[in-house]
Parts: sequence; C-alpha cells; structure tokens
Amino acid sequence: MNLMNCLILAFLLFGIGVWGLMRRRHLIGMLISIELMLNAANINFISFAYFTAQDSTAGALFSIFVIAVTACEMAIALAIIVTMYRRHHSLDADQLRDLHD
Amino acid sequence: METVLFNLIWVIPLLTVLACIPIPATCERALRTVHTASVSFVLLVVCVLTYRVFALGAAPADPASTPFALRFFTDIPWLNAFNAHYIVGADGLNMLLLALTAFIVWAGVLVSYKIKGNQKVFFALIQLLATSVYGVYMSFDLVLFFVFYEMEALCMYLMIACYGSGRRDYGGKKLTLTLAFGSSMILATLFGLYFESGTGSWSLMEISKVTLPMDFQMWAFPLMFMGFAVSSSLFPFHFWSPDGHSAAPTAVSMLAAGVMMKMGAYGCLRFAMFLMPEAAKIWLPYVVALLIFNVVLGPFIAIRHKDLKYITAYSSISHLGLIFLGLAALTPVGLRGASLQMISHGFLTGLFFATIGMIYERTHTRDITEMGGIMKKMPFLGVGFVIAGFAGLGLPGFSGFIAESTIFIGAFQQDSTLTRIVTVLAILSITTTAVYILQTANRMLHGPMPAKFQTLTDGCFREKLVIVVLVFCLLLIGIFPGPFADMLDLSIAPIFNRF
Amino acid sequence: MSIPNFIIPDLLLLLFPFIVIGSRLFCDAKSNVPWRIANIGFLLIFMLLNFIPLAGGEGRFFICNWRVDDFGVFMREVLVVSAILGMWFSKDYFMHAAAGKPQMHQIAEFIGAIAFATFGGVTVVSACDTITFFLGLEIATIPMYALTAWNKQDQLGSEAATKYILMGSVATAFELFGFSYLYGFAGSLHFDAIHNAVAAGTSPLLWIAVLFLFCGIGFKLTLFPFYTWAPDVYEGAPTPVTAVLSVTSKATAIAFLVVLVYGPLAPVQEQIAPLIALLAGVTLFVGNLGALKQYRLRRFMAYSSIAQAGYIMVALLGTAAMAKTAIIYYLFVYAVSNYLAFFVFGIIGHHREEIFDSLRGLSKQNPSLAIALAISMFSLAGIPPLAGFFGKFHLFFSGATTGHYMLIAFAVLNNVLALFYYLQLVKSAWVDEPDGHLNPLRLTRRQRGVIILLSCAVVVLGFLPFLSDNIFVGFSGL
Amino acid sequence: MINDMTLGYLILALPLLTFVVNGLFLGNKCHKAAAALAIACNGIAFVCAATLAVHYFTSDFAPNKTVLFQHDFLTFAGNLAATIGMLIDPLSLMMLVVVTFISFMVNIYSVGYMREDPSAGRFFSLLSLFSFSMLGLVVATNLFQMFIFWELVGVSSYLLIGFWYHKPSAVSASKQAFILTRFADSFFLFGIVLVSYVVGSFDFSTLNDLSLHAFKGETINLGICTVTKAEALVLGSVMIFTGGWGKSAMFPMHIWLPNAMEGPTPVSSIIHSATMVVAGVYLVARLFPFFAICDNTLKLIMVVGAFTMVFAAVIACTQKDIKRILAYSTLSQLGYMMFALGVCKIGQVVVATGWTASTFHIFTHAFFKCSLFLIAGSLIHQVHTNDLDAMGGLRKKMPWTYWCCLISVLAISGIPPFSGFFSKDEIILAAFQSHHYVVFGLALLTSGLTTFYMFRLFFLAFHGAPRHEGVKAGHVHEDFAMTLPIVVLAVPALLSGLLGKSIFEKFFVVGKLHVPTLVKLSHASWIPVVAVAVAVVALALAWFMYGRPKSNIARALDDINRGPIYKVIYHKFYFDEIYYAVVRQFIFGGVAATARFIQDYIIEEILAFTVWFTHKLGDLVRTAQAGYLPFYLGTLIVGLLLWRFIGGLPL
Repeated sequence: MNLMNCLILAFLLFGIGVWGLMRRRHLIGMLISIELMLNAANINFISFAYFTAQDSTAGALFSIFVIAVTACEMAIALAIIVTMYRRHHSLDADQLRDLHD
Repeated sequence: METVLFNLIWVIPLLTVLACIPIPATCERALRTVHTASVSFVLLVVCVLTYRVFALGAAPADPASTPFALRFFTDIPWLNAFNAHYIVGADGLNMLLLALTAFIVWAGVLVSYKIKGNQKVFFALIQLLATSVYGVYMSFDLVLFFVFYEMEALCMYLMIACYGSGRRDYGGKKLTLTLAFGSSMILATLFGLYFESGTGSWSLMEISKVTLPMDFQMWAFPLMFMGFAVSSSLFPFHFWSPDGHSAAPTAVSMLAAGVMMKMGAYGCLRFAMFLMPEAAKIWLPYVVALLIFNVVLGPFIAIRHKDLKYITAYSSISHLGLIFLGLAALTPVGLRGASLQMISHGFLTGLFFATIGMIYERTHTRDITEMGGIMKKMPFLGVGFVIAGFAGLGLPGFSGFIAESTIFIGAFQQDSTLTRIVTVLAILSITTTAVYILQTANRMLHGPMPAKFQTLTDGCFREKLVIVVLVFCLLLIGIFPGPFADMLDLSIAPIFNRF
Repeated sequence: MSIPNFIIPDLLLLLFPFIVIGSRLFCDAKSNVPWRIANIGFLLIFMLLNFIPLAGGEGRFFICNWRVDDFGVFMREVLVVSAILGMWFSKDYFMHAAAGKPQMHQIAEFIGAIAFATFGGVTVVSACDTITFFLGLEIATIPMYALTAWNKQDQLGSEAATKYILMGSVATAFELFGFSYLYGFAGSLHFDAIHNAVAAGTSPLLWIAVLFLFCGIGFKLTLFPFYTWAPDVYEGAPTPVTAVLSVTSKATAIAFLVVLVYGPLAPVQEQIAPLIALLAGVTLFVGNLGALKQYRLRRFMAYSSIAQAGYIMVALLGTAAMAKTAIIYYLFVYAVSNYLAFFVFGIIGHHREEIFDSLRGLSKQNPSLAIALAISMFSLAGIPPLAGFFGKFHLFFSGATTGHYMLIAFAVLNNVLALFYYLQLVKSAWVDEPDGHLNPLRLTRRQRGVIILLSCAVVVLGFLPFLSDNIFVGFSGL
Repeated sequence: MINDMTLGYLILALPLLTFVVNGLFLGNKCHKAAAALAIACNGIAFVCAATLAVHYFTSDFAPNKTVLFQHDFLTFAGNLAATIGMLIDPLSLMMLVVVTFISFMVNIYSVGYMREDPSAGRFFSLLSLFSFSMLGLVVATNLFQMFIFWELVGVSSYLLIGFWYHKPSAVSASKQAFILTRFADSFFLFGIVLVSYVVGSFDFSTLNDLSLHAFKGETINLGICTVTKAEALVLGSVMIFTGGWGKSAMFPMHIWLPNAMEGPTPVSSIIHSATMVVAGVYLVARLFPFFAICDNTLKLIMVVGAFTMVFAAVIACTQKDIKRILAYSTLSQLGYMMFALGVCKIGQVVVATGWTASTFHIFTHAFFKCSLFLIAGSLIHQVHTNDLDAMGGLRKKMPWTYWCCLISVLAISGIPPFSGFFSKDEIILAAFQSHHYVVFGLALLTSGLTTFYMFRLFFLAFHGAPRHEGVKAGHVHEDFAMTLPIVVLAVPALLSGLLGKSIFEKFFVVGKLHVPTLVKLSHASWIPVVAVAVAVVALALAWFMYGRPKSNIARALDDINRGPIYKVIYHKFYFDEIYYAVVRQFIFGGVAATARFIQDYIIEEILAFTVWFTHKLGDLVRTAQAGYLPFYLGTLIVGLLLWRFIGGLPL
C-alpha cells in the first residue's frame, strides 16, 4: 500500500475507462466509462494528498469538488441524451451520423 | 506645406471614397465627376512635387533620412505595441514612381467611365488600390510598407472577379493568391529583419545601420527577393500575370501591369538588395539564370498567342525581366536602367492596355485573328496602339529605348559569365519583340476589314486625351532622358554604395 | 468589510444570471423585460470594466484567491463583449424561426446560460489555484452543452450536444488527470507554489501533467487532433450558440493556456515550446485544409475557427508581455470579425439555408451587406489594413520574439490557403449570379446598427494608433 | 548673317517640322498645303546643305572633320556618354547634299504620283520623317546617335512600305523588311555595347584612331569564351558591320529589298535605292579606319559585297517586274560599293582608292538609280502595272522620260562620259590594285550583266510594239510634276561623275590610320577600256535579243517553258521560299511553339498539380469528419499518445 500502487490503480482505472469508451456503443455505457476515468483522477488526488503533498487537505477538497462537478455534468449529459433519445429513438452511438462532412 | 501635400497624396483617395459614400450608386455621373476631380488633383500635386524634387537636386536633405536623401521626410510614432512608425518620404526614384502611379490612376479612372456594374464600388476600389500603391512608393517603415503593399490583394480580387471578363474568377484568384503568396514570403522575413538587426526599429534607415548576420541574410534575402519578384512576375512566378491581366477590366490591367508589377521590382531594389547587400552579391548572379525565360522565351510565347491581353502580358513579362537584368547587374548604370525601365514600362504598358481596352469596348473581341483593318475605322486608337507597339519594341525617341539600352550597357559591365550570356541573349531578342508586336499590329489594324466592324467609331475626346497624355510621357522621357537619369542616379547612389 | 471596487463587475456578473432568469418569474413569457434587463446589465458591466484602472504587475487580490490583473481585465472585456454580441445576435432567433430550424424559446434562460459561461471565463482568468481554475473551466463549459441542445425539437442540435458533451467529459477527465499529477508533483494547488516547484526542478510527473493538460484544453481550443467535435457541433448547434461557442469558449480556453503557461509553468516554457509550435503548425494547417471545399457556412466557420486557434497558439511561444498583448488584441479582433460574419450569415439564414449558394447575388441584392461580408472575410484572412491583419501581425510578432521564424513562415504561407477559401465565400456573394429572383433582405434597425458598428470597428481597429494604444499600454509594465 | 551652325540646325529641323505639322495638323485634310510645305521645307533644306557644302569645300579647313554642334543626350558610366551632334566632313556633307536633293526631287514627284491618293498628307509627313532620320544618321558623331537614327530610318521605311496598309502584300512586305533589318540591328546593338565597353566611348573620332596593340593585353569574358580585348574589338566590328549588312540588304539578308517594292514608287526610289540602303555602306565608310585595323573584317565585307553583286545581277537578268529588276540592280550596285570598301586592304597595307571609289559610287548611284525609279514609277502610273509584258513602245508617247531613261541606263552601265563610268571604273581599279583578281573578274562580269539587264529593261519598256491597250489607244501622257524631277535628275546622272571626280580625289582621302597607307598606285590605263568593252558587248547582246525590230519579244518575256537554270534564277533561287520555310517552320513552329508548350503544359501543369494535391489533402481531413462518434473519441486518445511521443516533451 504505497503511492506507486495507488497511481497504478488509478492508471488502470483510467485505462479501463478508455477501453470501455472505445468498446461501448451504448451512450449510457460510455458515460459510465467516462465516470471511471474521472474517478481515476480522484484516486490520484486522494493518494497524492495522503502520501506526498504538503497541504493534504487541498487534494481531498479537490476530489470533493470533482465529484460535485462531475455530478452536474452527468446530469446535463443525461438530460441531453434523453432529448436525443426522443428524437432518434435509439441510444446507439453508431446511429449519430446525421452531422458529417 | 509641401510635406503636408505629400502626405495628402495617399490620403486624398481615401477621403474621396468616404465622400462618395452618401452619393447613391444610381447617379454615376456625379460619382465619375468626383473621382475624376480627385485623381486629377492628385496628379497635379504629384507633378508639382516631382518638379520640386528635381529642382532640389542634390541639395542636402533631412539628416534623419540618411543614408537616403529623402524630401518631405515625416516620422511619427504609430503603433507603440511593436514600435512601428509612420515614416514617409521620397527621393527621385520614389517621386518618379509616384508620378507614374498618378498618371496611370488618372488614366485608369478616365478609361473606365463606361464600366458595367456598380460604378460606386468600382471607383472606390480603384481609389483604394491607388492608396495602396502611393503608400508603397512613399513609406520607409517596414510595417507601414507592408500594410500598403498587402492592401492591393483586398481590391484586386473584387475588381477582377466582379468587373472583369472571360475567366474572371479564375484569373482574379490566381492573381490575388499568387501575390499573397509573395507577400507572405516577405512578411516572414520582416520579423527576421526586425529581431536579427536588434535595432528594435522597423525603419529602413535604422536597420541599414547594422550589418545583418550572414547566415540570416543567406536565407532571408532569397525569400524576400522572390517574394517581391512574384509581383514582378519573375520566372517561375510569372504564371499569374497573363490570366490575371486578361481577366481584369482595362483600368485594373493598367494599374496592375503599370504600377503594381513595379512594386515588386522596387521592393527588390529598395528593401531586399539595400538591406542585405552581402547576400545579394552572392545570390543575384543565380537570379540572372531565371531571366532567360522572362527575356528570351517570353516574347516567343507572345508570338504564339492570339489574345491581345495575353500578348501584352507576355511582353510585360519580358520587359520586367529586363528590369531584373538591370538589378542583377549590380552596376550603377544597370540599377539606373532598371529604375528607368520601371517608369518607362509603366507608361508603355498603361498605353498598351488603355488602347486595347478601348478597342475591346468597340469590337467586343480581343482575338487578333478576328480583327483586321480597323485602322480605317479608328485611326486614332490604331495609331495609339502602333505607337505603344513601337515604344514597346524599344524605338528610339520613346522611353523604352533609353531604358533598355541603359540596361544593356549596364548589364554588360557586370563581368560574370552568366550575366554576359543573358545580356547578349536579351540584346538579340529585341528582334522577337519586334516580331510579335508587328504581327499583332498588322493582323489587327491592317489588311481587309470584317463586315461587322463597319460601324465602329473612333475614340471620344476622353479616350484621345488619355492616349495623348501617355504618349507625351513616353516621348518626354525618350527625348530628354537627362534629367530623369540624374534624379535616378541621385537616389540610386546610396543603394549602390552598400555593395 | 468594504468591497474593493475592482471586484464589483465580477460580483455583478455572478448575480446577473440569477436576476435575468429570476425576472421571468414576475412577467409573462412574451414580455421583453428580461431582454431589457440583460442589455442594461451587460452594458453596465462592460462600462464598469472599462473603469478599472490598470494596475500592472501581479494585479490585485480579493481575499487572496481572486486575482484581477490587467490581462484578466481585458479578458473580461473580451468575454463580456462576446456575450453582448451573442445576446444581440440571438435575439432574432427568439422572435421568429430561422429557415429549416424550429423557433427558439426562453431567451432569459438562454442569456443566463451565456452569462454563466462568461463568468466561467472570468473565473479562469482570476484563478490563483487549480481548484478555482478547474471550476472556472467547468462553469464555462457546462452551459455550452446546454446551449447546444437548446432546440429540443432539433434533431441535429441534440446529436451535436451529445457528441459535444461526451467528448467534453473525456477532455475534462484528461484535465483532471493532468491536475492530479500536477498536484502530485508540486504537492500544492496554489499557482505560486507550483511555480516555485517547477522552478526548483522538473520530473516526469510534471511532463505527464503538462501533456494531459494540453490535450484536455486542446479539445476546448480545437487543436489537432482534438478538434473533431467542432465542425459537427458548430453545424448542429443553433446559429447564435455557434457564434458564442466560437468566441467565448475559445477565449476561455486560450486564457486557460495563457494563465497556465505564463503562470505556474513559466519556468519551463522553453521545454514546452516545441509542443506548442507543433500544435500551432499542425492545427492551422489542418484547419485550413478542412475549410477548402466547404459549402455549408457554419461548418466552414468551424474549420476557419480551428485554423484561427492554430494562429493564436503561435503567440504562446513569445514572452509573457508580448504574448498577452497579442492574444488579447487578437481575441478582440477575432470576436468582432467573427460576429460580423455571423450577423451576415444570420440574416441570410433567416430567409434561406445556411450554405454558400444562399449568398449568390448578395452584392446586387444588398450591396452594403455584401461589403460587410467581404470586410469580415478579408479581416479573418488577415488582409491589411483591416484589423485581422494587425491581430495576426501581433501573434507572429510575439512568436518571433523567441525566433521561431520557420513556424511563422509556415503560418504566413498558410495565410494564402486561408485567403483562398475566404475568397470562395466572397466570390459566392460578389461574383455568382443568383439562380432565380431573390426576395430583398429586410434588416431590422438593430441588425443594421450592429453591422455598421462592427464593420467600422474591423476597419479602424487595426491601424488607428490611439485605439491600439489604450489596449496595450497596460502591458507596458509587465 | 547665317552661319554654318544655323544651317546645320535648319537642315535637320525643317524635315522634322514638316513631319510634325503634316502628321498632326494638315494630315488628311488639305493635301495641297501638305505637299507645298513638304516641297518648300525640303527645298530649303537642300539649299542649306548645298550652301554648307560650298562653304565647307571652299574653306581652308577641308577635308578635316568638324563638329557643328553637340548636345548631351544621356550620360552612362563615367566618360561613356551619348551625345546628339552634327559631324561635318566630306563624306557626311556629300550624303547631306544627296539626301536633301533626292528627297526634294521625290517630294516634287510625289505631288504627281499621289494626286489621287486620299491619304497623301500622311505620305508627305512620313517622307519628311524619313529624310529627317536619314539626315540625322549621316551627320551622327557617334555610334549611339547613329543607332538612334538608324532605327528611326528603319521605322519610317516600315511605315512607307506598308503605306497602302489595306494591301496584304504590302503589309507583309513591310513587316518582313522591318524584322529582317531589326534582326541585323540587334547584332549592331550588341556590337555597340561590346565596343563601347571595350573602348569606353561611342565617338567615331575615338574609334577611328585606335590601335589594336593597346588591347592585346587584357582579356574579356564573353560568357561562352574568354578572349583578348583586341579579338573582342574584331568581333564588335563584325557585329557592327552586321547592322550594315542587313540595312544594305547584302546576301543572305537581301530578300526584304525586292519585296519592299510593294511600297509606292517614290518610296522605293528614295529609300530603297538612293539613300537608306546605302546607310550600311555609309556605316562602313564612316568607321573605315576602325574596320581597317580589325584584321579580317574587311575581307568579310569584300566577300559579302562581291557575292551579292553577282548574285543580284544574275537574278536581275530574268525578272519581268520592272521595279524588281531595279531592286536587284540596286542590290548589285550596293555590292559594288561594299566590296570596294572591302578590297582596300592588302595584307596590313590599306589602299585609299577603294574607299574613295565606294563613296564616289554612292554619290553617282544615288542620282541615276533614283531617276530610274522615278521613271519606272511614271511608266507604272501610265500602264498601271509593274509588268514588262504590258509595256513596250512607250518611246513615242513619253519622249522626255525615254531620253532621261537612256541617260540613266548608260550611266549605270558605265559608258563614258556618263557618271557611272567614273565611279565604277575606280572600283574595278581598286579591285585590281589590291590583287584580288577573282573579285576583279567578277566586277567586270557584273558590269557586263548590269549593262545587259538594264538595256533589256530599256528595250522591252520603250522599244518594240505597244503591248498595252492604254498605250495603243494613246491614253498615255507625261505628267509634268512627275517628269520634271526626272529631267532634273538626268543632269547629275550625266555630269556628276565628270565633275565629281576631281572633288572626290581631292577631298575623299581616308583620315589618319595606324596602318601604312598607300595613297595611290599606278593607274592601270587598260582597265577602263576593258570595262567599257565589256559593257558595249553586253549592250550589243541586249540589243540583239530585245532591241532589234525583229527580235522575238514573246520568247523573251516567256517564263513558263524555260530551262531549269533559267527557272531557278527566275525564282530568285527560291530564296523567299527557303526564308519562309525557316521562319514559319523553325522559328514560329519550332522555338515559339516549344516555349508556349513549356508555359502551358509544364508550368501550368505543375501549378495545377499543386492545387489538386492541396485539395486532396483537404478531402483527407474531411473524410475524417464522418460524424462517427467512437472515431471522434478515438482521436482524443490517439492525440494523447501522439503528442506523448512526438510532442517534444522531455518525457
């Protein structure tokens, strides 16, 4: 249980998020994998705050802010996806092909 | 007082444009009157000032303008953000070029009374173009110069694309983009000049006080020189001019070939060669090789063309090649010949395009194979064209001969193999020039006349006036070259002293 | 405790959206009151901003964590100007529907959202630590998502919004990751602390942080290859939103970079320079290439704005003072020219589809509008004496202070490419003959006024020295 | 009191005045006034010239050079300055008198010739332009001035040949004449540039007392090769001669002169026989000392002259177009003058006689050839064709013309005591003295040919039965205005030789040379006898073939069923065809087409490719924008990795 492990964990989490983002075609699924990436960042903050940083409160504080911000971001995202669903009747990312060159 | 007048030269056109905004586009008569009045006034002012410069001769000028001897010198801080100044002034070369511009602009406005389309916008654009050219020929601050130099692009495209003929959009784009390409090369070097010189100033005189580092000069000089050469249609950047000219309306062809193409050569002389003489000495001998196309092949291409404007465009290309021959000679005589050629060719090609435009207005064709015998119907325009032709093939008595012989003699003094060869080729190719000019004149003016031309009319007073004035200028320089040569020598000396 | 007056505009800007939206509660949907309030409020804020005396140096601090330096003041002005213009531009879309799009509703909330975005930008430039910094960025971005999806009926709008928010969240994740590593490297969130840490020495942590931060912000600034969302979103979003997006969010993003590069990362600017140069060069090249064959106006503007972003990046190579000067000035110019173009497009778009061919015969139909269009296009293309040229000149000058001549040569050569496609637009307005008879365009008084105002601004903003002076003189101290 | 300087100014100013006034004001409105002005001015000019000549030859400083006036024109580097001045020495004075006199006569003549022409005013103004340029040319003090007026002469010749510009043949002839001479002039210009660069001056006085030894030393880079300045001077002299080569229509640049006969006859008589075409000879004579020191230039001149002489004479024997016969005779006479200058050199020794003879021949030739052309003109004016077919039997109808023609024909045939005899005799003598026996023989032969074709012309035109309806019907009469100059010209054609001889031998001696000059060799007294004998034989032959009452005219004029040699000669050795082939196929079809190809298919294509390539790149960027969200998201990741590895960050 040291800094490096936590960082690796965070990085793996981030990687999983990315992987999910690439693999998934369902918008909700994509949102969730983005959540993973954000939380990976959070883990970084916490672990840095816990192990190295001289003002450790800041890191914790930041992660709380991040949670709040991502919450409202996700809210907006879901709202948009809902309106989108009303128009397209599908949540498949591949269906979003109306806008292109 | 004179200084104020001098600065008015480029302000008046702008003021005219503003003054014309309230005039509705429908009353074209009023618009034409206003514009004609303004250009005539500018012409008057410029002539007076030119005489003043000539009269002052070698009298000491404002010490702030050393190494040049600039009259009407003005230096005002302009954009503090990067220390750009408003520096204008004129020596013999500038003044003569300004006079040339004034004449051509005046003629251009006069010949485009009958232009189709929104005349309000057209004349406004001509005035803007005039502003930019005046500005170029009087500014000695790099930023100011560049602003004026690049302004042309703004007017040219609209004028050609909206008021031109034939493949006007194509021609206009080709011209504008190629010129923009050239000026972008210049812009790239300007920053280098500012920072490498370390003078923290854009003023030509300041920068010339320091010797720029050689490695910088070695890449900056060719970039800047070619950038300027683009607008003087030096091979391989000549391709824009035939299409551009043929698409452009008369006045624009006159301005483009008459004064704008000289801006490039002027820039080469005044900026590139003056600021980076060491690199110039190394690079210019290679530039001479490019001239083989301009000077030797240009006329041959003109022989094969049927479109009057294409022919004239290629003749311009070859004549401008001679300018560069004079520059590359790097001898006082050569430089003087080059600057003489700038002025002479300005009037010459102005006359050419003016007459062509007038003939085109009547015949509605520029294909010489479709014409013939129109000398009978419009003797005045015909004679005008023939005179332009003779001036073009360097007939003594016209300015062209003076300039060309000066260039030949000057270029031959340069003892480098390539220059010698090209000079000899250039001298021998005066025959080719004669061929295409005579062929054109004969096909168009002489021989039997198609029936459809029976109703043609000769030029009206306005057009005759234009032709007469331009011919007068050609003859003036051709018969009394002395004073002009002296004015030019005075302004070339400081440039040549750097070599 | 007395409130220092330099903070008043920010407070107003913070309260402003609540007032506007709240005013909806007291009047019916059709009433013009919120609109009037919004106008008064924004103009008032703009006035107040102009009264803030320039301090120079580090600027002033408000409860030690809210910095108002000169760059900040001018950025505020840019953002507020953009908001005002965007508001004026959007008004028509709430009065009657544009061609092929449903009519928009709830102007009060719309303006509120814009105001929030503006405040986000303000937060970014006033931040002294990464939390505020990050929050500012988010406040600036999230309203944009909502604005993009404003037309609930519009299929394209919602699709654009989806793409935008999904990619935006990923970018946010990048930034957060970057911040986290930065925090890990410096052990503190405060800029000064980070600055000192960076000055003390670098480590891979720092570089990873920088990489992530640049990639994250590269999304918002539409740098290569993160620009892919821009064309789609610009086209899908309602036109006024596109306009605001192309100015406000870009301004915020570049402000973010300026604060970062000349704040905490200042000591390592030389090491970052290659990355910046690369981003700049590739971005402007790709942007220009993409715009070459466009025929839809807003997609065209998207690519043009991508290229502009590339040009802006060039300035970041310079010294602090020069770069800030250049960027502020350029943003002013860019905002004005861009909005001018959008106003013209908007007027066209109310009658026809927003494509090049709709511009045919404009010079015959309404010459002054065609002239305005030409002015804005030439300004964006950077032709003197229009403001756009001087803006670009500043950027290149700033870049040249550290001797990146080759990049500048590349950038100015790209100008030719840019000129080509701007000429395409001018051509369709000036040269092409209309297919059939065009019904004359009717301009409202506001439209005509704004267009004249902006045109004059574009023409004179460049070469009139006193105008440029009062913008720059503030930085002489830096 | 009118002094020489005023006279000099007048001589130049009056024709110019005529040109300007006629060209701008009188022009096509009042022909009578134009003609009157032209005649008056040229007359006064002639009087001035004559006065000047008398004053000069009677004064003590003859035959030295004097410069009447000189004005700075254009100053090149340092001492290299071009001036416009008036040089007076026997040579230029002779030319002044000749030119003014001839142009005076021709102006009078034109009144009659141009009576019906609507644009006579233009004609008179152009004629005066020509005489102005020609006068300017002959009084030139330096090469530059000479070149200036040289070009002006060429242009006025162009304008006058193409005077009837509705006639395609005339137009093309004028074009050909101008371009061919221009072609030669380009070399002339090169010569001027080269020589002035080496010597550092344009002045004839400087050039004429050079010594090559001064230039043996340093070398000069001519681009393709590096030579000593002496050799460069030789090259320069050849180049300068090339100018004269073209102007004097020496072989192979001769073809423009016969075609130039498309112009009005007065033009042919003044420009293409009497004055302009001798400009080339004049140039060589003027720079004679300079040419003399340049080793083999004179030899070249001799060869060219001699060949042209025979070549043209042979062709002249078969032509039927009366003006073309005269044109070819002009060519061969010019050949005489040229080679007479050429033969002056024997090893390093220079004989003055050839120079004297040549200038003398210029003098005499001008009169009789001019009068012959005027006569031809009045014949054509009567029978409305140049063709000998339509003439004959005109003796009765035009007695004055007939007798004047006889005088001129005898003069050109070199029968004593007519003028031609003296000058031609001198030339043949010079050829003999210089031991160029081949040339000497050719000269004798040619004099015989000359007599033959001139009398052929004479007999066919005047003797025999009339072959033209107009003549038969007796509509033919002599126009006073046209006959007067013919008669007046007959006088010098008769006497100029006799009177001129002493003057020429007294004053026309080559100025100081750096080569030893043999002033005079023993006069081989048998030469004139032989020459005259040859001429008489040829005359007899001509009479036998064409003159006898019972000689077969039809056969003489038949050009269809003839032997191959006659055909070849009759078609001028197919030179026009060859020329056109070369110009059309090679120059236009070859070089020009290639140049245009390079422009249209190489440069433009490269340009087009650049544009195409850029657009392709653009398409690439746009194909990435397929609207495919996962791909977009992918770009974020890819970008991250991309800048991670090539971002230049010190990771």
